[in-house]
Amino acid sequence: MGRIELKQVQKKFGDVEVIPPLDLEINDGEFVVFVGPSGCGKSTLLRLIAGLEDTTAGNIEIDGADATALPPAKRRLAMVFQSYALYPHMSVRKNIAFPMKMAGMDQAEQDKRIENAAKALNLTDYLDRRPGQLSGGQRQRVAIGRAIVREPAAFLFDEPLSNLDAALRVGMRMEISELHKKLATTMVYVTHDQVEAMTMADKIVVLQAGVIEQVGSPLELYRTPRNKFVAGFIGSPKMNLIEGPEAAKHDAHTIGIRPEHIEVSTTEGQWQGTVGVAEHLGSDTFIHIHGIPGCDPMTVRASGEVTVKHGDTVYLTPSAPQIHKFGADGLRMS
Amino acid sequence: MGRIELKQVQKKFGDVEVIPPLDLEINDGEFVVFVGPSGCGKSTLLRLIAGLEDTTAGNIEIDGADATALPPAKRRLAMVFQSYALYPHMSVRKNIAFPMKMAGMDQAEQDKRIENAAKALNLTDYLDRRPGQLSGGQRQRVAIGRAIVREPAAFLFDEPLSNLDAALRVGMRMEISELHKKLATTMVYVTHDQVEAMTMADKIVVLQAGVIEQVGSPLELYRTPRNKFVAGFIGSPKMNLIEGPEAAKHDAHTIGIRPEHIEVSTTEGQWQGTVGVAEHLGSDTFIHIHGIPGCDPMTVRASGEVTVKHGDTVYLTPSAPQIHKFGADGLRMS
Amino acid sequence: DGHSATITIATVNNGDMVRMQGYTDKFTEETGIAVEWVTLEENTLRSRVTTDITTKGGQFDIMTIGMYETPIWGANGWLVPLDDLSAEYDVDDILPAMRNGLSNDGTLYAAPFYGESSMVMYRTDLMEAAGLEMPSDPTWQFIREAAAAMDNPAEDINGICLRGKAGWGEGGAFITVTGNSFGARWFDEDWNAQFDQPQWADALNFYVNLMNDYGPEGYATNGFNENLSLFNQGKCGMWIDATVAASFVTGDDSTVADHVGFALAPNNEGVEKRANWLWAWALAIPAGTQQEAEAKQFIEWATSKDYIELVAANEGWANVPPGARTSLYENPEYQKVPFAQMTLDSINAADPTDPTVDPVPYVGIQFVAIPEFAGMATEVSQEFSAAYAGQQTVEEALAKAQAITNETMEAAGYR
Amino acid sequence: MATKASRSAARVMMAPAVILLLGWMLVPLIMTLWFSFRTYLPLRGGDQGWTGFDNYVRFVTSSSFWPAIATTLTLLIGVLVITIVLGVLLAILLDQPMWGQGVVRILVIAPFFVMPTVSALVWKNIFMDPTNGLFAHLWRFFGAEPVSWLSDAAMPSIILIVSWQWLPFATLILLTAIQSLDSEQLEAAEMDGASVLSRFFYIALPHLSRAITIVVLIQTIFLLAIFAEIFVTTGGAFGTRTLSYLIFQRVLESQNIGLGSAGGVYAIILANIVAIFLMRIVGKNLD
Amino acid sequence: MARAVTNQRKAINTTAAWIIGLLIFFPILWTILTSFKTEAQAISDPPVFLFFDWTTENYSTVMERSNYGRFLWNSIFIAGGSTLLGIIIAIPAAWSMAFVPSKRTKDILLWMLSTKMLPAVGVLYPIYLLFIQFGLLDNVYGLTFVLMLINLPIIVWMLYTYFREIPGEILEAARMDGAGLKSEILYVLTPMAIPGIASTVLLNFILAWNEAFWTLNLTAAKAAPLTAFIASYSSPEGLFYAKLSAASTMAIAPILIMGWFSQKQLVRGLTFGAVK
Ligand SMILES: Nc1ncnc2c1ncn2[C@@H]1O[C@H](COP(=O)(O)OP(=O)(O)OP(=O)(O)O)[C@@H](O)[C@H]1O
Ligand SMILES: Nc1ncnc2c1ncn2[C@@H]1O[C@H](COP(=O)(O)OP(=O)(O)OP(=O)(O)O)[C@@H](O)[C@H]1O
Ligand SMILES: [Mg+2]
Ligand SMILES: [Mg+2]
Repeated sequence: MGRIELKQVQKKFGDVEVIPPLDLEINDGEFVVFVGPSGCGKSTLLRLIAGLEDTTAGNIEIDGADATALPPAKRRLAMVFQSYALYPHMSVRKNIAFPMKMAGMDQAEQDKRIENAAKALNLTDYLDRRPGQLSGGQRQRVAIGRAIVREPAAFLFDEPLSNLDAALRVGMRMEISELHKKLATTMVYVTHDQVEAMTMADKIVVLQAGVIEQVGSPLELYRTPRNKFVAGFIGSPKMNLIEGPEAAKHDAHTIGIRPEHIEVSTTEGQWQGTVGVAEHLGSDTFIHIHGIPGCDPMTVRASGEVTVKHGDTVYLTPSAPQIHKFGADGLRMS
Repeated sequence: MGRIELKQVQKKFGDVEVIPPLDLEINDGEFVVFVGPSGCGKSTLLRLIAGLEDTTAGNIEIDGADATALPPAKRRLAMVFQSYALYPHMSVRKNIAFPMKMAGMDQAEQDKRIENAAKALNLTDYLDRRPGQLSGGQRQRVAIGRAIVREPAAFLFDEPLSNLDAALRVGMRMEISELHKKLATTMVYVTHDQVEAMTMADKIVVLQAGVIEQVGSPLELYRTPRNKFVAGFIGSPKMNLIEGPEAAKHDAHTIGIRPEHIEVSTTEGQWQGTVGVAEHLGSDTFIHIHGIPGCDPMTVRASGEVTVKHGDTVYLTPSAPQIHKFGADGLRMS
Repeated sequence: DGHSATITIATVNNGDMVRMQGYTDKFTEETGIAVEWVTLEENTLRSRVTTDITTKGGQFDIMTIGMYETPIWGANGWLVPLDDLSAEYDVDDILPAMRNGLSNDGTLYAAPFYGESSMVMYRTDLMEAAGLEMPSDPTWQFIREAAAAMDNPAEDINGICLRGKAGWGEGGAFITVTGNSFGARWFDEDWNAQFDQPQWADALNFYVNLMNDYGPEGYATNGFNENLSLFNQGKCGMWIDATVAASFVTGDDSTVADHVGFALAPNNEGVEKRANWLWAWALAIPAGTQQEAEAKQFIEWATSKDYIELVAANEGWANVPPGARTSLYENPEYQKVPFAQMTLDSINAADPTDPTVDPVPYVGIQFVAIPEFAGMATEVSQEFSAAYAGQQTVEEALAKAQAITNETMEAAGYR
Repeated sequence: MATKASRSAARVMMAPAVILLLGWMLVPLIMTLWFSFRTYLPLRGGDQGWTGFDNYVRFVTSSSFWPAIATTLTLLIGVLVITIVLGVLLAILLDQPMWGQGVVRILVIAPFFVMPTVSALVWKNIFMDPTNGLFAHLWRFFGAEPVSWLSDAAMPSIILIVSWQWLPFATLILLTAIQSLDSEQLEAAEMDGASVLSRFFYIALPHLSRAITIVVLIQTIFLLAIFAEIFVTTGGAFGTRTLSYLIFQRVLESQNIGLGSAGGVYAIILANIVAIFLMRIVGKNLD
Repeated sequence: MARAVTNQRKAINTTAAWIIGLLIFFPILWTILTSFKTEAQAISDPPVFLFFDWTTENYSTVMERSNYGRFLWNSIFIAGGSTLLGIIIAIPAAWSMAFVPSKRTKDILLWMLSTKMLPAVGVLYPIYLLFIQFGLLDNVYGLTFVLMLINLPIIVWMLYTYFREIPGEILEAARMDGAGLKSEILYVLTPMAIPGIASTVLLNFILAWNEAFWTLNLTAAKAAPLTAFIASYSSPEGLFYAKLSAASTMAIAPILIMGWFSQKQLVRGLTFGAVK
């Protein structure tokens, strides 16, 4: 079980309200990702749930019971930190065993769980090494191992992959997703990387300045961002936001169109522009186009290779159904 | 001018040969990117060119003159470091002026160049700040500014963007590309991020364990990787490599097919498999499919959204012309 | 022409010396010779000047040394002989005991600044209250009886205060003269240590019992200064120590100045030697100094009759440096000072060349004038102090003293 | 970084420091060795020739030798234990949020500024004097017999004085080390259910081991050479004669340079044994 | 842990820390107080704490008796000079160890530290003879040199630990920018290491200031620093607590004041690379 409910939870540091009162439900077994720009309060929210920070007001319920005043150790939550927070002077085995030792679990049970965790996480060969002798990815796995053995009601992850390099990050992302499938335990995951959020989450919580901008499944957010902030935040490359006359044509203050929803042609189209930089990835080409009124440069993503060069004139046509309209208040229209 | 030639350059640290003897030509005005996995010797190679390490054997020529024994300062090269390596106790202005001061350039000329560089890099407002008061991207620009003012024969970059966050990275990538267009000076750029390599390079040098695996333009490498290593390294998500009977059908030891060159269908196709994790990015869906013999899991990239779930059965069809064939020695066939 | 000469003087930080520093300006005025003082605590001074003289460091033009060093250094030729002092200086006026102690082979090597012996200082008021009368030549047995009578823990008054502090010049000196007064000696005529002899056991046991019964708390760390302050605070009935203390216990800092009497240092009944020593702080010139003439000029000034008069004029007769000159004791003004006569008698009662009952191969009363003595005696006195503090028995202390002494003498090649 | 040019530059730049220290070590060492094989009695005619190993034999067989070694080690270990245990506790206390932290820190550092001589004099006279010392007043106030600290409890007293001088040093190093402890590690342990005590023993203390090593190393260097404190307070009496004090007595009080030099050589040997022992631990703990 | 700390807990911490802090500081405080008492008040039982007739008589006595100014100046010169000289010699050495490390770097460092373990009393005689030979006795320069040697290992070590925290890339950048070795050290390394150098200077200034064996034994009058000054106040005759306190206060006051004003650097200086 691992249902977490935040009720009017508020957090102030001194006089600064980092999190205005906020409600949130995390269902049992769900993979919830908090995303948002740096400093928006993701970590703070996670730490409130963990009990590492006191709430200023409001209640946190875990599995229906009020946990607001419980110390972290009593909440049956496990946390994986960005810095891994492994104990550098203990072997991997001891690191993983630590929470069980603290709980006074008997040795046989400890050994069994360590063995299982190590097997699941491919750590069996490293059990006697110190964290310092492991690579970043292995350290991350040890941190996860340490969390798993406690069989917690929910896992909390604070940017667990941000210290890994690109290739490893992709791999670990998959491993965590698969772990979630296997354990079916609630996971709350903080990141500022929208790709991680999109690929891993059952439910994404987009935060800005401590306020929840939108909660929903990845595709909901991609398809119907509730406002310009979410629209710009979700999707890569970023959605092109166009203001001015072009937007007015759609009776909107701003319209948004994702790079992948624009046709490029060298002959004709709705808008005309000049190619700036064209980035050839092989599988795709990202073309940055200058000269479109209300949006400079406009980014377009073309599948495969498109042979355009710096300075070429191109024509663009947005796919009409995929135009997002926003009002002057930044909110989605209709 | 900035033509750099490496002739049988070798580097050993103690008894460990990090770079076996190697030849490489970098032409004037070229943007050359060294890519390769961590520890493969990219930085070492760059530092050999810079003169920060001695070659164990071989010669380095810059613009036709032997530079092997020249101290770094005499090679007319400028370097931008991963950590920026700004002088924290000097203002931005002084940082940029430092190489000119060392060269004993007269003050008026210094001021002129600083002004130009600051304008080009959008640093004019920050000239009197200390590096500590700048954001990561601004620091990176100062480092570039410091390199520019020397009007070097070539720029050397060692993973200059790896300390920036995803969004900034994309922006700075563009800026460096544009700078290269403008200055047309030789640039040698080290990264382990293949996207950077693909989008920026005129010529990519793929290294593995100190050995050059392939040299070529980004699209050459994408289309005709010389061996399995390059095939796996270039392109994201990674090329699927299939061994066994399926490969044998093509008279190859291994065949490779990129995720974007596979059709997914829920009804029919060449291969049948089960969906593992499906990553929905909105613009694309990455589907990891289990059960294909010789390649587990196989990654497929489908444009837009594909509504498949964990456990669904799907059928895959590779696009025949885009199948890469490799021999038992790992080399490309034909 | 010496108009800008500067001499450097190493000296000890006791009251008379510090007072002299105050008058240095007068000397400089008269002669144009500037004086640099290096004032150090006694033990520091001793190791400092010894290092300098043995290595011919030449850092000092005048050194303040005592009776222990003078004959040894003089014999080594390290000191400038003071055999050509001016007539008006009147060498013959120096007390014979002092002059002998500061000479080697009849040549004077250091001029005494002040000299001292030891004597009993006691509280006349307490003595009276106890119904006793101090003879002018008491025995140890009487001292013990008087201590018992005056001891009054309730009033924080100890019957007697004596030195117990480790160090050859502190407790070491005192126990050596106590030994003398019990018929003990450091060495027999073949340089064999004598701490295994019964006289030492008697002396040490007597001392320890006396002090444990009537002495102050922690006497094992008390030296001259500690006892002086105890006595001045009225916490001692008797105190046997240096004669120079007399001017302090009768001086301004003393709360009992008006009730102090003096007597000769005691002896054990039936032993002819008394427990008094002989010491002088004297000024000597290391051989090889560049400023010999100026140094001599200073010594003549500082140890002259004029200097004594200078001090007398400014601070009163009680505060002049005592124990050096016969003429001082003949001065009717000085004879009015209560402790003058007793000081002279005590000095005269001490004979460095015949310190003990049984014959010894050495010169010196509270020390043995051989180079090894200072180190050895300090270690021995440390063992004794440990016995005073109750950390070992008298027998153990004596056994260790015997071992230390014989070890040292062997190392130095006497035996 | 490590080009041939920079390596040779490095050698040149190390040279002054290395040569000076080599000279500072070798010249006195060789002279000491030379003296140690000679009968050298400055007060009795100076250098009297070769004696072989006599001085060495005499020095170790002297009744004072082993007690001096024992005293040296007692002092060393006593001070180390006190300063480290109290230092850790104090560092933890000072790391807590409080009002006036800066001022408290100044108060705690202050003893480090006091010259050893001054500190010994002040403790000996103003505090430990059995008659007029503050402790004596205090004891009497509570109706107890004043203690003669420097005779009845000489060793503990000296350990107290020296510990007082070195506690600030230990505290500050440990404080900085504690402040460098990654707070996420402590939080992780807290999430793992570790109590305050467990967190201290399992997380904080191991983290401090490197700092403790440094404290031990630096303090050992200084403590082996402790001199002024003993000279001023007890003069080596009451079982406070350390090896370096014993050498002082041989060289300066007994004026036996040969014997003292042999003692000096022993002291160097002892220092090196301690050093090697330390280096073993330090070598492991220093990065 | 960033959890809210209750004021109650903070109050307990504060009280405990202040009590302990004052306890540790008390001997110094008491000495300073005593220096303003008369000799009689200094030993009075029960002791008087604050309510006594404050007098500066002890200070004038001490000032009259000794040339405090010269002792002070010598202390400043010797401590300052030896530290400065040490720094100048140590910076290049520490640069070498930190940025061009070799297998032997750690050995050399530990060897340097081990030279500090030579028992001073054991080598006094040889050193004294050498000093006579070179005419350096009672000479501030000679003493400065010796104290520099004594503290050099510590200086090298401290600078080494600071330099190691400076990323080598910055020095390489300077090299690429055309800086020679001298410019690299002068314009880049030294300014960057200023906080570390300041702490090193401070700590070694204190150590040199408090060094009591060589300063006492190698000087007479001209070069004698405050350690010699205080040696003349060690147990003179009579009641002397107040004067001793005054002299003690005068000996430690300059360094105490300096230390207090720079405690931040000092705290840093005392870390010896213990961090990380
Ligand atoms: N202990 C604290 N005291 C005061 N302010 C704090 C504290 N911790 C965090 N904050 C502030 O609260 C805000 C939210 O911080 P938080 O760490 O939750 O952001 P975040 O979303 O996790 O950012 P990042 O992506 O950079 O980790 C920030 O403005 C931060 O400065
Ligand atoms: N100074 C050195 N001494 C010994 N080995 C070294 C040194 N510098 C680098 N190496 C080794 O040389 C190899 C290549 O290192 P290099 O730093 O060039 O790799 P890289 O490709 O830049 O890796 P990364 O992407 O992690 O920066 C590595 O195995 C490394 O351990
Ligand atoms: Mg965060
Ligand atoms: Mg690298």
